[in-house]
Amino acid sequence: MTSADTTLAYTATEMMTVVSARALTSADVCFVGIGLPSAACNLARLTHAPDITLIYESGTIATRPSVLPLSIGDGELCDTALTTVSVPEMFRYWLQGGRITVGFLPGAQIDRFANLNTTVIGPYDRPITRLPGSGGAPEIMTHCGEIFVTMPQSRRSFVDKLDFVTTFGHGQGGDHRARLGIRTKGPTRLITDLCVFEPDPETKEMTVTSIHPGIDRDQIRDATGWPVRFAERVAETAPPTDVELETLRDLHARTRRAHAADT
Amino acid sequence: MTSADTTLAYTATEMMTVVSARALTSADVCFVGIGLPSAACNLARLTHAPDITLIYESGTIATRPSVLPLSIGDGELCDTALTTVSVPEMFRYWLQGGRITVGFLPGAQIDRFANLNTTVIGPYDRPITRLPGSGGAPEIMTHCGEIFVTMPQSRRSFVDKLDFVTTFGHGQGGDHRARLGIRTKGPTRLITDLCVFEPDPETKEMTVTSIHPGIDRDQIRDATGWPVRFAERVAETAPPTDVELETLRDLHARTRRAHAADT
Amino acid sequence: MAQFMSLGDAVAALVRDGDTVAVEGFTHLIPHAAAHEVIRQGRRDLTLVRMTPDIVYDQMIGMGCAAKLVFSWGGNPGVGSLHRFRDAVQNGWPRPLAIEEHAHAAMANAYAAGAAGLPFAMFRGYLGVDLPAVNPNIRRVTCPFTGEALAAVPALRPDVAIVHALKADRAGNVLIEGILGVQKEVVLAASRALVTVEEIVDDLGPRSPNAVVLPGWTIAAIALVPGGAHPSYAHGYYRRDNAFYLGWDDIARDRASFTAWMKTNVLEAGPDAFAAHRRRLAVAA
Amino acid sequence: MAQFMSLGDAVAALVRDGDTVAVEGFTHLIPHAAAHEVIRQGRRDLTLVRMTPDIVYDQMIGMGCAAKLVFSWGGNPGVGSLHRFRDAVQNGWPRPLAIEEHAHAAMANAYAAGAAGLPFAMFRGYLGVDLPAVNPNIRRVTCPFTGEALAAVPALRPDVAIVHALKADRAGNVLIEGILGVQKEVVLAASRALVTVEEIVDDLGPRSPNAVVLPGWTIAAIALVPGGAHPSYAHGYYRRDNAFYLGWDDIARDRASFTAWMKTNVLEAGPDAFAAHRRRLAVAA
Repeated sequence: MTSADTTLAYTATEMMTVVSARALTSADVCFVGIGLPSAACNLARLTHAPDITLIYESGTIATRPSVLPLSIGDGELCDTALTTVSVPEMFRYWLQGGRITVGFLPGAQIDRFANLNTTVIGPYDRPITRLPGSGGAPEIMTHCGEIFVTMPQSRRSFVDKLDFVTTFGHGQGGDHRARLGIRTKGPTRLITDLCVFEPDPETKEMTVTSIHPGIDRDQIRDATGWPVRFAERVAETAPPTDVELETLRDLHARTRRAHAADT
Repeated sequence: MTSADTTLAYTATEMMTVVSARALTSADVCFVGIGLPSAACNLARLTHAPDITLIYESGTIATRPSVLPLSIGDGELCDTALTTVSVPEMFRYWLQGGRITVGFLPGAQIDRFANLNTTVIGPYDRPITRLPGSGGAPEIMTHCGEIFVTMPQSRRSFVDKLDFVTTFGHGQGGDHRARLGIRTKGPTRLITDLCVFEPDPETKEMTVTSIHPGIDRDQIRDATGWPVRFAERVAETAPPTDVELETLRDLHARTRRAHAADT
Repeated sequence: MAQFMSLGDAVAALVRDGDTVAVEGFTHLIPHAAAHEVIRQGRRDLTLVRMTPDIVYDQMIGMGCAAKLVFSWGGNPGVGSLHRFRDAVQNGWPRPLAIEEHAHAAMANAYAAGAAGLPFAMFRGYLGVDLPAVNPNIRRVTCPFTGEALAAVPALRPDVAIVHALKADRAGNVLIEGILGVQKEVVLAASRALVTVEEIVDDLGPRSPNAVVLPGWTIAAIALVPGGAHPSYAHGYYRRDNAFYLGWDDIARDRASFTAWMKTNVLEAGPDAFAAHRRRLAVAA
Repeated sequence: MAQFMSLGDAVAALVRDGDTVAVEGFTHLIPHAAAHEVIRQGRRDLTLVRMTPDIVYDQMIGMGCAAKLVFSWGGNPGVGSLHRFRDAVQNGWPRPLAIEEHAHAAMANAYAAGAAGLPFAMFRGYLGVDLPAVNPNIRRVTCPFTGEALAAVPALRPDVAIVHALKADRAGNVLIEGILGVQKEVVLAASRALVTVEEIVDDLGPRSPNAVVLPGWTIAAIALVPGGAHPSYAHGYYRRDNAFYLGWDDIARDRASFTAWMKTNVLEAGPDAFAAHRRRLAVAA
């Protein structure tokens, strides 16, 4: 992409969404979460990855929504799916069966090895903030071929130590996944509003490999609760192209219109 | 039933079928086997038990075939079913789930406790006659509320000791089922071409409780490979009524016509 | 065999104080009308089971029906937190809420095990995470062939399952289409099942030979409640009321506004109120 | 992603000597044409897996393709014995046949475990019977909550699954309706799946949202073989040829008549021969 492809201003969330979308290909079978992952996956489908297979945990397989769902099981997902299976079947034959190439996960807290907490802030028995809990995340992280984590970056959420390990990323790093008998790659990218992290090949610590345009290293350090490591060669993330932005904005506009019409 | 209801001559197989049918009610959910059980279940449905639910192990639930299937999975069964589920679901949710009130089973060999052999005559590793094997029988016997066994009687098949226990009926008798943790009744009737056996309440040995018209005790003894026990009060089986016979013969005639038309 | 009843009679007949009750529906077909009836009838000390306690359980918990919650994801889908659920867990309001917490894979497998009459469910999961340390119902079982340790959880066998479905025929056979969730499993796993439906028809009509149909003899009671899934939805009938989910965040954030809303819309209302949702949305569709 | 191929190319590409091959179809949708192609290509030393080895495996066993059979019921449904299967087991003709024998519940659960990526299947069964004494792949696993001992068998993960289905769209998505058997499970459990279909269409068309569809990326190869299930049947296309099953008893009883029949109808024929069955029966329907 050249700078000539990018003439429009964009938000940090749009940057995150576009970077997430670019990581996907038509060959992927993707386990899609609600929110940014759903926007990213459908953006990929509407741009460079028209044949990508999107699966939502509600059981909808190869769905092609024209608007983004608010929930993981909006009717739109079923209406445009190749088929819809039960939730037990989704978790058994499709997720645990190893048929998903990539999953997206968010977290309320993340640590340097991309372990995630979505359970509780404070002690489990006397929580300061009770969060939603595990959902599908622990097994999505185990069974998908690889995982992209998407989270806006802040010291509150990028922490030195999780209050609770809801979802095992690279654990204590190194070969920890393999030692637990997990055969998938785990988190291969952490896409934030500032940069992209990838696991160090040896230690598996999440390491900055690409920085979004206009962001400097101190901003990243300030937003991270551990001493950030940068890769030897750090790229500058290509900004969203006009085509990417317009497609994404059209998708959001269609979604807003459709949801307004429902009320 | 009075003798006035019966004016037609009938065969031993018709007698077995009619007796089997009479044991069923509209409240039953019945796991149906091919052959005589299928004829009996559909005869019941077409006479005194119109609301009986018939399930075939091919996955067809609440089926109402107008002709008898040759196989456990003829299209007729699916075409007339309320719904058809997969075979794993049939064995898990419906059979093991305890939703079947009565199952029919045959055997190549049976012993006095209604254990069945459908695996092999002779040693397992060097069979004289290799039989079809287990099929669904072991778990049908365990999971259905009760079991009716239907077999024509002969010394070759009613044996003192099975060559192989394919299917556990009352085991060694007494509380053997309960000791294995089985909570269902097991074989409650053994319907032959000569008589009806029921398990002794204590010993669970299959005991003659009703003898078909025109059959005497010696005929039963001669056709049984163990010393037959007779209940204190032995009834005479009511012969097939004309309505039963005509309904059964119509069913078989329809079946023959349909199968002939298929070729 | 399924009995056709009014919703009030069905809840009175099937749901008792202290029962383990699973109100299910994975985004689709959530039986809000039936849950409201349970609230109106003042049931107490329930163990509520549900993969995704969302608005329906926020309401039941906030109204004090529940002593315990068994769940795997508690939030307002696509919106944020469940304020009543949080208030119960963090502050014990209106009463303390015990929790037994799982992941989705565990709950889905546990319902399937319940439907299959098994004592436990087995799957590959819970690796490297903290939940087994706080939930004694997460154990391990070893594969007798490979030696691999797999996750084990007890089967879910609720006293009562409550679900919404599309339609029932006169014999009480119930059709479900679209997003299936664990609707079939929870009905088969439960001792008693209550199904609310959009309509009752003479015949389920032309359908796939493999349509998801629950036979009448697997169901205890069926109640006709058109619109009864609102603000969830019923495939082919009306759509999800996403605006309601967004609006719930404000209603439930505050104890007083929650209580006032429940008084007007649940305690002083009845199942017929749901019919309006059906009509409104059917017209818009 | 599914490749569309001729049946000959598909079998040549997917089935190798020594493979574990599951040719499935529970009465319905038995892929006879594909099995004939395996016979014609002279595959040897196969471990054949199938719940109900009926005519299709009588033919493969009688032609010497199989070194081992994994099964739960071996007979000609509604007719009687499989003479070629018997001859192999009792007399080692045309070659000795090792057997691994199960009950249906075990096989059905083992395919489901394979599809689910599990190392073993667990169910309540095999109580009080002799099969565990002769099959070391039947073991026990203990419920970590109740202490109950349940049956365990290894998951089935065949190298190749071969099934017949109704139709495929141009993207290779495959529709199955009617009696489903273990068709979905065996495809998902196998390393490579070969599917023969009655027709290839632009679009699968109007269908239930919950129709049983195998996505193209779960399938290795699709071959168009109209009538390819004969003498089994294809829901909505043609009916089961019950007369053929009855007639097979005489053909297979004798080694010479079997061999002659196979020469004429399999070795010297091709997949196109199956189209006649489709036409003949479609007219009669």
